[in-house]
Amino acid sequence: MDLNFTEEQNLLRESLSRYLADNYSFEHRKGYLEAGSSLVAQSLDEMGLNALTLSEDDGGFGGNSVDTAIVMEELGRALVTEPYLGSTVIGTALLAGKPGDVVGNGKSVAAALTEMGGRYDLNHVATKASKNGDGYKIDGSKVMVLNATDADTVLVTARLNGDLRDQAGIGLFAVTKDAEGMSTKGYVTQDGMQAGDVDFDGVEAALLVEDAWPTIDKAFDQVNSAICAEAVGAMEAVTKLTKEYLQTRQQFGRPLATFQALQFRLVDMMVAVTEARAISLKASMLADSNDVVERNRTVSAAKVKVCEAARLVGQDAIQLHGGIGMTNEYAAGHYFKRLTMICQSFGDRDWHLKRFIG
Amino acid sequence: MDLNFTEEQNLLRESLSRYLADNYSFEHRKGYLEAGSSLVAQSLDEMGLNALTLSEDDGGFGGNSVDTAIVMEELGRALVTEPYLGSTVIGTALLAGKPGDVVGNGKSVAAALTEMGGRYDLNHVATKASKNGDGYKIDGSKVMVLNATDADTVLVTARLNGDLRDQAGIGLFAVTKDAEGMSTKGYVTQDGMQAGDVDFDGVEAALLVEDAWPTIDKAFDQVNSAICAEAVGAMEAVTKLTKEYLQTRQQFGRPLATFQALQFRLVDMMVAVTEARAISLKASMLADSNDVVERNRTVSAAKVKVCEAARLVGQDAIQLHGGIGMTNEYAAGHYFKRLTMICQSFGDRDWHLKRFIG
Amino acid sequence: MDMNLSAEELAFQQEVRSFCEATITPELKSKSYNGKRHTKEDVLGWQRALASKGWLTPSWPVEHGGCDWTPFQHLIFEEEAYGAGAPRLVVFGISMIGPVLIQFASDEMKKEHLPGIQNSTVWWCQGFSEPGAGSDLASLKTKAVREGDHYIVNGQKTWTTMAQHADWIFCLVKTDPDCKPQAGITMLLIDMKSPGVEVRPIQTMDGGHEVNEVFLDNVKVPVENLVGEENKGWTYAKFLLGNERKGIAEVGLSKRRLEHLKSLAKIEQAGGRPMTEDPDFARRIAEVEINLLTLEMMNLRLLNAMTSGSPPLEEAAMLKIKGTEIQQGLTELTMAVLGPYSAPFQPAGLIEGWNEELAGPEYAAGAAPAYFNMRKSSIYGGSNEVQRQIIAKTVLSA
Amino acid sequence: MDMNLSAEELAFQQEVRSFCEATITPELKSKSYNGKRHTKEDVLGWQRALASKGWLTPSWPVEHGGCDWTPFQHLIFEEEAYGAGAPRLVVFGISMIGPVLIQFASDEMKKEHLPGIQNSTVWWCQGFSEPGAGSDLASLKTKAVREGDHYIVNGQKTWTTMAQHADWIFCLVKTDPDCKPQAGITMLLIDMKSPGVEVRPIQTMDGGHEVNEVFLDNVKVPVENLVGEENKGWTYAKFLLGNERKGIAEVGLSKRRLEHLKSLAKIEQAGGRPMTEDPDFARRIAEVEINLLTLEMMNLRLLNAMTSGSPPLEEAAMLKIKGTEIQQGLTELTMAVLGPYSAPFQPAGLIEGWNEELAGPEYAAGAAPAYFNMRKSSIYGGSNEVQRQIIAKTVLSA
Repeated sequence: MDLNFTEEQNLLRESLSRYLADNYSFEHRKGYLEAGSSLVAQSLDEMGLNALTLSEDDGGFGGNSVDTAIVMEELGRALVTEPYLGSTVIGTALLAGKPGDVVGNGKSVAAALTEMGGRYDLNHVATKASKNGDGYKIDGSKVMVLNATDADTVLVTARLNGDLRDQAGIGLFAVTKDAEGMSTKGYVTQDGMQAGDVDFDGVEAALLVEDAWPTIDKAFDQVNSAICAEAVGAMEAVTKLTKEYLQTRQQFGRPLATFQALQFRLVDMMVAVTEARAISLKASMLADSNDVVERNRTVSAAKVKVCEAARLVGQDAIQLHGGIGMTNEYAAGHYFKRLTMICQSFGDRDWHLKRFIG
Repeated sequence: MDLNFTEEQNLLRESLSRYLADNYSFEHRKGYLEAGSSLVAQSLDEMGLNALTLSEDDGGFGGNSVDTAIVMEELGRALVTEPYLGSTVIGTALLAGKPGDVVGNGKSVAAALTEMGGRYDLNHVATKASKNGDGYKIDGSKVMVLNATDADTVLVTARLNGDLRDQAGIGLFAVTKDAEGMSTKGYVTQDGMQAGDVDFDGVEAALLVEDAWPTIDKAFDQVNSAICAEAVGAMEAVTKLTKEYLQTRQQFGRPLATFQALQFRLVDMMVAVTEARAISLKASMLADSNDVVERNRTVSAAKVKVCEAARLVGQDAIQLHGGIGMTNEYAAGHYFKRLTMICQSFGDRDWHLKRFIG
Repeated sequence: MDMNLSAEELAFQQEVRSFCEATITPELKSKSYNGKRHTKEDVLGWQRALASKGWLTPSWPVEHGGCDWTPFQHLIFEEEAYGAGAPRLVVFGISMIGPVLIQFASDEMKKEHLPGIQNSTVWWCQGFSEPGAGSDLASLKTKAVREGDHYIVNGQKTWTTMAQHADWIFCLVKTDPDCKPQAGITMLLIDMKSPGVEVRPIQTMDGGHEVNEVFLDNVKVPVENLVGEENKGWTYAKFLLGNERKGIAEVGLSKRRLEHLKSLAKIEQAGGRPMTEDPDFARRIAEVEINLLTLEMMNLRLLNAMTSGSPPLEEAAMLKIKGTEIQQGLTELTMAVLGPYSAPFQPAGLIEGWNEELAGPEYAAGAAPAYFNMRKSSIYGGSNEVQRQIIAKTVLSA
Repeated sequence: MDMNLSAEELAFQQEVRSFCEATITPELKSKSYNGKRHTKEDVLGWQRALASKGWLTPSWPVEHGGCDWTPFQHLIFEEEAYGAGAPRLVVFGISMIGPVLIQFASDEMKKEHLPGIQNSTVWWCQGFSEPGAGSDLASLKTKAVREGDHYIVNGQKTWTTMAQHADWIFCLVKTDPDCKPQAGITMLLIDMKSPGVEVRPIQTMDGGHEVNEVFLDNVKVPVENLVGEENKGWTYAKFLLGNERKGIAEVGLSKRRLEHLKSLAKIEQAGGRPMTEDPDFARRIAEVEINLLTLEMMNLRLLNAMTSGSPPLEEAAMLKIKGTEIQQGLTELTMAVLGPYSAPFQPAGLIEGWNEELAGPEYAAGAAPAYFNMRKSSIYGGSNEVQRQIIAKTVLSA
C-alpha cells in the first residue's frame, strides 16, 4: 500500500497550479466568459495535459486516473470552464484502446451519451445504428453533450440490437464534425460550460467499439472520479474564500469569524472537504481497475460523499457570505453553481447510492 | 376551524399537571421504580382518567383523542411508567364499541398484538383462533405486550382465516387473567415499563370483533397519536432541563449557555419540539376520524416528525449535558431512553414514512 | 378543537376560488407554476383586481379598508390564490409601510399615501439594508441632515428588491450620530424621482434582476415626509418587522411548489418508470410534504394565537427558519427531478415574448435558477442565524 | 499511489489472522459481536497472549519493545483482531501512560513501571477529569502538597474508566495554585491500594458500570512517583492526548459492528422479507458503510502523514468527530434493525454465567444498551464540540 504522490505528480500539480494562478483568476475567468473564448485550452494542450493519460506509444505520458484527478482538482479550484472534462477526460476514457485518430493531437471530442428520458442511465439508448455499406448510419437524439458545438469528433452511443435499456447491443461510434445530417443546438450551462443537444438524421459514422458497455461503464467511472476531484478543488477554494470573508467582514461590531456558531459551520465545511478528498483519492486509484464490482462501488461511494459535501459546502458558502454570495459579480455563487451541477452530472447522489447498494 | 382547547380541557391539563408536580418528581419516580409499585395508577383512576374516553353511557366522560393527548403529554413530561398507555389508551381504543365488560371500572387490560418476525405490522398474525364449542381457543405467541403481567384481561389478535399477513380474517379476542394455557414471561423495558411475552396454548377466549382490522387500524392510530403527545411532553421537559443545565454549568470560566454553538443546538431542540407539538395536535384531532386514508396519513406524518424530533432532542440533551447526562442518577438519560423507545413503538420513522407515501 | 372548515369558511373558500378563476389567465398560471418571470404588468393586474374586490389589504384595520378576516380566512385566501397561479404580491406597501403609516403617521401623510397602496397605483420599495449592515440594522450609515424644511440625505442602500419599478422608497436614516446606534434612526419617505436618487441593478447568480443598489446623493426630502417623529425610526422598523410575521411561513406558495413538483415527478422518469415510483425520490418528496404539513399547523397556531394578543416572537422566528428551509427544499427537489435537464442556462426563455425553442421541456428552464435564487430566503429579511439568535435570546432570558 | 497490499503486507495479514484464530475462542468472539460484557479475565487473557507474541505495545519505540510496524501494518492488525472478535485493549497503560513514561520519566521509573504494562500484569487507569472540569482540564482542583519525601493529595476524579479493576492511576494534580491554570499542574503515579483512595461506581444509563468516581483523601504519594518535573504535567498531558490520535478513528471496531449489523439485517424481517431488501434500511446501512470507507481513507492518510512528521492536529480532531458519529450510527442501526425486540431490558443476560432464557433473540439484549452507552463517545476524550473548537482555532489562525 502506498499513499504518496510521485515526484512527477507533485510537479504536475505545482506547474498547473502556478499557470492557473497567473492566468485564471476570477477576473480573468470573467473576461474569458464575456469574450466567449480564451487561449487557456491551447495552453493546457501545450502543457501536455491532453496527452496525459494516452499511452507513450500514442505520444502520451502513460498517466492514470490519479494524474487526471490532480489536474481536475486544480481546474476545479480555478473554476475552469474550458472543456477538459468534456473533451479530454471523457474522450481518452472512451477511446482507451485507439486514441490516435481522434484525440490527443490538439483535436477535441464530445461524447454524446445521454438521452431524453434516460436520466443518468447510459444504457438507455434509443438512438439506432444501422449498417450502411461498410460503415454505419446513426438516427436519434442526444442531450446535454458537453463541448458539443466545438468538437472535431462526436463520439456517440447507438443501439446495434436489443431493447431500449439493455446493456448489451450498444455500439460506440465516431462522427466527424461536419457530417451530413448531424445538427447541434448549443447552449451555455448554468455553470458556464458549453454544451448542446445533438440530433442525428442518417449520419454516417465509424464503429469504434461493438460491444461497448464495458468501455462506457469504465469511462463513466473514470469521468466520475475526475469530477469528484474537480469538486474537491472547487470546495477547497470556496471554503477558503468563506473563511477569509468571515475573518474580514464585521457585524455587530466584530468579525463574523468570532461567532462560534459560524465557526462551527465553517468547521463542518472543512470536515466535508477532507472527507470528500479522502474517498475521492481512493476512487481515482480504483477508477482504472478492471474489477468492475469494486470499481463501481468505490467510485459510487466517492460520488455519494462528494455530492453530500458539495451540497453542504456550496449552500453554506452562500449562507455564510450572506447577500454578497447571491450576486453574480462574486466568485462564491459560481463555485456554488458548478458544485450544484457536478452533483447532477454523471449520476446524482441517489443514483450512486443505489448502485453502491447493488 | 377551531384550534382552541375547551375550558374542560384546560382544567384537565392543569389538575393532572398539579397532581404530577406534587407526586411524580424524578425522585418520587425513582422510589416507585425501586419499590416496584406506587399508588399513582390508583390516583389516576380516581381522577377519572381511565374513563376519559368512554362514552357517558358507559360511565365515562365521552372524551376524544385530543383529551387523551392532553393526559399523555403530562404523563410524558413526568416520565410516568404506570401503564396508562398500555392499558387504558390501547384498551379503550380497541374496545370502543363495548368497553363496559373489561376496562374502565378499575380493571386493567393488555393488548397482545405484536408477533416475532412481524416487526411493526399488526396484520402479521400467525396466532390461530379455532372454534371451541360456543367460544374459541387461541394458539400462538405474542411479544412486547405492555402491561402483560398485571392485566385483568388480555386482548389478543388471532387469525380466523386467511394467510399470515392478510388484513382480512383477523379476530380480536379477550382472555381473562387466569385462563388456563396462557403463560407470561414478564420483563422491564429499557425505559422502565412493564411488559412481557405471552404464549397461548389452547387458551379459551371470547370473540370481541370478528373482522377486526378496521378496529385494530384505528386503535393503532389512536395509540400513535397518544405516544406522539407523550413524546412532546417528554421532549419539552428534557429541553427545559437542558436549558437550565446550560445556564448553570460553567466551563472555561463562563456558563455554557453563553456559547453560541450550544445556544443554536438548544434552539434546534426547541424548534423540533414546536414542530412535533403542532403536527401531533393535528394527529390527535384526526385520530378518531373514520376517513381512514386521511387519518393514517396524518398520524403517520406526526409520528415521522415526532421520531425525528425525539431523536434530535434526546441525543442532544445527552450531548449538551456531557458526562452527567450519561448517568443513571440523572433524569436526562431516562427521558432519552423513553424517547428512544417511543421511536421504536407502534411503527418507527421508516415504517410511518412508508405508510404516508402509501 | 376542530380541523374542519365551517360552512362560512367553505363559502369563503368558494368565493375566493371563483374570483381567482375569473381573474387569473391560464397563461399567467402556467408562468407561475413553471417559474417564469412575472412582468410588472402581471403583478399590477392581479393587485388591481384584488383592490377592486377590496381584498388587497385584508389585514388592515377595517376603517382603513381591511377585511376583518379570521386567521383561517387569511390562510384560505393565500392557499387558493397561490394554488390558482397568482403572482406574489409586492408587500412593501401592503404589509410593510402601509401598517406603519396607519399606526404612526399624521392624518395628512395617511391621506397622501394610503390610497396609492390600496389601489396599487404606487409601487413602494424598502430602504433598510446597507453595505456593511445586512442583518445588523443598527449600524447603518445613511445620513439625513435637517436644512430648513428639508432633510438632505446621503448614503447607499442595497438589496433593494424591485427598486427598478418603485415610485417611492421608505428609508431608515441616521439623524443623530451621537447617541446609541438604535436611538438616532429616523424613517423617511422618499420619492424615487427626486434628484440624486440613482438605482443600479444587482445581477444575482441565477441571472435575474430583483435587487438593486440605491444611491442617495444630496437628496432633498421635505420634512413632511418624516414618518412620526424624528429619531423614532427604530420603533417603527421593529413594528414593521413584527408585522412581517403573518406571511412569513409562505405556506400557500410552498403548497403550489409541492403540487408542481409532484406533477413533474409523474412525468420525469428514472429507470424507465416515473420518479414517483422511485422509493428514494418518493421519500424525499414525502419528507418535504410532512414538513409542510407541520409548518401549516405551526402557522395556524400562530395566527390563532395572534387573535388573542401578540404571539411569542420566537415562534415567528421558527416559522421563518422552517418556511425558508421548505422553500429551499422544494426548489432543490424540483431541480433534482429534472436530472441532466436542469443544466442548460436559458434565461431568455423565462421572459415573456420569447418564442424560440427551448432545450429541454417547458418546465425545465426555470428550475435551477429558482433553486439558486431561493438561497436568498435564508439570508434576506433577517438571516436564519439572526432568527436563531432571536430565539436563543428569548428562551435564555425566560 | 496504490491501494493494494504488498506481498509483505499480505503475509503479515495472514500471520495476524492465524494468531487470532488460535487465540480467540468462539465464545469470546460471539460475546464481542453480540455486545455482551467482557470480563476482566477476557481482556487480560487477550492482552497477555499479545504480550507473549510481542504485539501488545507495537507503537512503542523498538528499544522499549515496540514492533516498528508501518501505519498499514497497524491498520491490518486492528482490523484482523477486531474482526476475529478481540476485546478492546485497555489503553491507559499501553497508549497513554506508557509512551509518556518512555518520553519523560526517569530510568528508575521506566524500569519500575514499563514491564507491568508490557506484560499486562498491571492495570492502569487515568485520573484527568474532575467534577466541574470535563473537557476543560485547565480548571482542575485536585491538590498535591509536598511534605518531606511525599505529596499529600486531596481531591476527586471522575469518569474514571475501569478504575474498579485498576492497580495504578496516573493523575493530574495542582501543585502550584498561584500561577496560570495550565502552569501549576503536575503528573503523579498513584498506587490504588494507597490509604485514602476510594473508588465509587457510576452506573450509566445503559445499566453498565464502566466509569467511577475516585476520591483522594490525604493520599500519601512518594516523590519518586512524580513523572518528569513538577508543574510540567500539562506538557505531558498534551503529549499523551496527542498520542491518542492513532487509534481515535476506531475503524477496525466499526468494521466489526458493520459486519454484525449486516448479518442481523439478513435475519430480521420487515413485511415478510429480510431487512436487507428494505430499500430504506439498505440505504441507511449503505450510508454508514460509505462513511466508514471514507473514515478508513482519512485514517490511512493520517497514519501515512505521521510517518513523515507530525500530522495536522485538526485532522485528528476530524477523525474523532467522524469516528464517533459512525460508531453511534452503527449502534443506532443495530438497535433499529431489531424493532420491538430492542425494548426488553435484560442486563443480567449480558453477563457471563447467566443461563436463563432471554426474551428475544440472543443478539438483541445488548443492542439498546450499546446504543445508549455509545452516546458517551462524543462526550468523553474531548467532546466533539471541543474537537470542533480545536479545528476552528487551527484553521482561523492559519
